[in-house]
Parts: sequence; C-alpha cells; structure tokens
Amino acid sequence: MITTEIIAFGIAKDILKQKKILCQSPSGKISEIRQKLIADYPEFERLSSLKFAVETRYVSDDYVVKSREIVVLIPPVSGG
Amino acid sequence: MITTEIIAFGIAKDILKQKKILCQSPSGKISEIRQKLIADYPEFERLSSLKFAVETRYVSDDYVVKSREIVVLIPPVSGG
Amino acid sequence: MDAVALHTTALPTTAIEAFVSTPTSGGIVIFVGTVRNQTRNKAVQHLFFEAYQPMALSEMKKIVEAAKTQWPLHKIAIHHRLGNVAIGEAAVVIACSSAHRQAAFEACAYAINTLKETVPIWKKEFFEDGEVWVAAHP
Amino acid sequence: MDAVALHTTALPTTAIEAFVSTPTSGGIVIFVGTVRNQTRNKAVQHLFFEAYQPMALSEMKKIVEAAKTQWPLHKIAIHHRLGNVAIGEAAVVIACSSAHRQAAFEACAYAINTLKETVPIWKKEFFEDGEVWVAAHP
Repeated sequence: MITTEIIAFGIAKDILKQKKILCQSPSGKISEIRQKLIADYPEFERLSSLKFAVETRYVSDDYVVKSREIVVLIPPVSGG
Repeated sequence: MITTEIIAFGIAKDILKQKKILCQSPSGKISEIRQKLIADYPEFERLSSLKFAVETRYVSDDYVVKSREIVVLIPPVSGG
Repeated sequence: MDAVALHTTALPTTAIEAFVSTPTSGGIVIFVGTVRNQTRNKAVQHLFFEAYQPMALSEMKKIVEAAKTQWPLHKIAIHHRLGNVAIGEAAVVIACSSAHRQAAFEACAYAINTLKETVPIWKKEFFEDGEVWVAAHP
Repeated sequence: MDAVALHTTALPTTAIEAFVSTPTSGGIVIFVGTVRNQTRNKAVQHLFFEAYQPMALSEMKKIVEAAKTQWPLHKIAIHHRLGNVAIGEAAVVIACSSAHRQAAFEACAYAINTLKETVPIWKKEFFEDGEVWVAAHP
C-alpha cells in the first residue's frame, strides 16, 4: 500500500474535519485515492465536482502520485 | 426664400471658416440646405458624412426647419 | 454625480466606479478610452475634443436609457473629456453595474460603440507637422 | 506591481488600471467583481475567500498567458482578494489594455469566466443563520 499526504481546502477541509490527512491506496493512483476518500467520507459524493492537484497542477484520475508529492483536493471553485 | 441660421462644429466649422452662417433656401427643407451648402462649399462633399440636427436632435433630409429653429451641422463624429 | 457628463479636467474614474457600484451589484465593467501616442504609425502629440454640448449630453442620456432597456443594469455612467487631452489620459469612461456580469459587459460595449456613432463629439489629432479632424474623410 | 496577485486588504483598483495603461493603448476594460448583499434572495452579511495560494497564482498566470496568446493585448492584470470581504467591496479586479477595444473586452470576459472555472479560490457566504461554501453542491 502507498501512503499519500492529502491537503484539503474549502468544503473538502470541512468534510475531512482537518486540513491534512494520510490516505492509503494500492498504487497511489488518483482514481484509487478518490475511491478511498469517497468510501471513508461519503459526503464527497454530494459535491458538484472533486478535482485533484499535485503540487500546483490539476491531474487526471489516471495520474500516479510519486513519492513525496503532495495531493491537493480541489472542491468546486468559486472565486470572482 | 427662407433664411436659416446654421451652427457648425469640428471640420464643418473649418470648411465654413466660421462658427455660424445664414443659409437661404426655397422652403427651409434640410435637403435644400444641404444642396446649397455643398454648392457654396464643395469641400462638404468630401466628408464621410454630413448630418443635420435641429436644436439637439438629428433630423432627416425631408425635415422642414421651422422659424427660429437653429440648424446644426454634424460632420463625422469621433468621440471616445 | 450625474450619469452623463462632459469634463474639461481629468475624468474622475474612481468616483465614476463608486457611482455605479450598488450593494446588489455583482459585476462592474468599466471601459476607459485613452489617448494613444500614435495613429496610422504617426506620432500623436496630443488631442483636442470639441462637442456640441447640449446634444452630446442628450445623446449620451439616450444611450443610458437604451442600455437600461436592453440589459438588467443597476447603474450606468458615461463621462467624456473635452478640450486638450494629453497622451495616456482618459478621453472617455463608461461604467456599468449589474447583478450578473454578462449584462454589464454587453452594455458597456454597446455604450462605447454607440457613443462613437451618435454622440456629437469631435476629436482632432495634433502631429508634429499638422492636425486633423479624426474620421472626417473616407 | 505583478500582473497577478492575491491581496488580504482592499484591492488597489486605481494602481491596477495604471499598471495596464500604456502609451499605445486605446482601450482599457476593467472588470470589478463586488460582493453582493444577497444571493438567491437571502441576505449576505459578508464573504470569506480562501485560496490554495501557489496554485491560484499559477492558474491566474496561465489565464494571463492564454489571453495574451488569443488577443493582441498590451497588458493584463488579475488581482483577487482573500479573507473576509465586506458587502460592496471588490473581490476581484481584472484589467486589460489593447490598441483597439474589442480585444480588451473579449480578453477581460475570458479572464473572469476562466478564473471562475479553474482558479482554486473558494468563497464562503455568511448569512444570519449560517454559512455555505458557494457552488459546492449541485
């Protein structure tokens, strides 16, 4: 299992009830992390969208997180 | 013959070489005034357009100027 | 402040923005038309604006009313500079506010486009070797 | 001044306009997104903006670059407010300058539309009876 550090903002932080969590997944693939988060925190499924970033870039579900990369949860943005 | 007082702005004032002139026309119709002005000052024909206003409103060529109404020459506008 | 005005000194951009801002506005779009330092690759030294003032104000008010009819605006203001204007200074400021931004964008573009077609204001460009009334000839 | 920035105090609108104004610019279009006093007919007391700051700046820079590629802009600036923002205050200011106004209008609309889709900034609305992260739920 791979352990990934995850940082959350906005409503994602409220759902996790914390700013950072560690997430275990078989290979560190974003799709696995997404699945695990939804399993542990079903409220994520109620969001309009849930995107992932690695460092400062959006990544797709098939991205595999490299060791020491930080994953950022991006719930629906609402700037402006 | 009808005498109409005409005020000019911008390049129209330069063409007339004065701010105001009096113009004689058979009935005070704008089309007649236009013709007379072009006859007296052929440079008006070189303009991209020449509109007429009476008081503060654009009028069409078939408008007949009433007594004491002031006619304003509106060469191509270029505000903004 | 009036919604439309002609000024012989610098346009009060900040006050115009404040004028259109309302508590229910979500978006303000401002167009500032500034004096360029060149036209058709020729250096412009400064500009001069002349207006047939009562009619210019009346045509500017017509634009305000027409824009309010076509878009759900909160406020709209159109201010134009007259007299000599230096390079880089604002010649016109148009500001529109609305609950949602698209109306403000569209109304602001409509207002400047219409102003350039209908408002009796004339711009003279001064070059090193002469001067010309803009758009007078084809 | 940087072309993109996040501010925890009032946005410097006048300085942003000055930043984009150049001697060759004929038109400046500015979008100011302000905090409305109501949403869905409910009174808003104030807003709070949170950002994932390094990525927000990076996405704002991407908008700047994409806009410069698509339109002949002279300058473009995108500034966003963070933290608590009162009703009527500016949450975002976007300014674009170009030789001719259409490019500035289009680029400014593009920038605010894209910002609202891609930049990781989150807005929380505070009501008398609670608070809500905007757009979080369908």
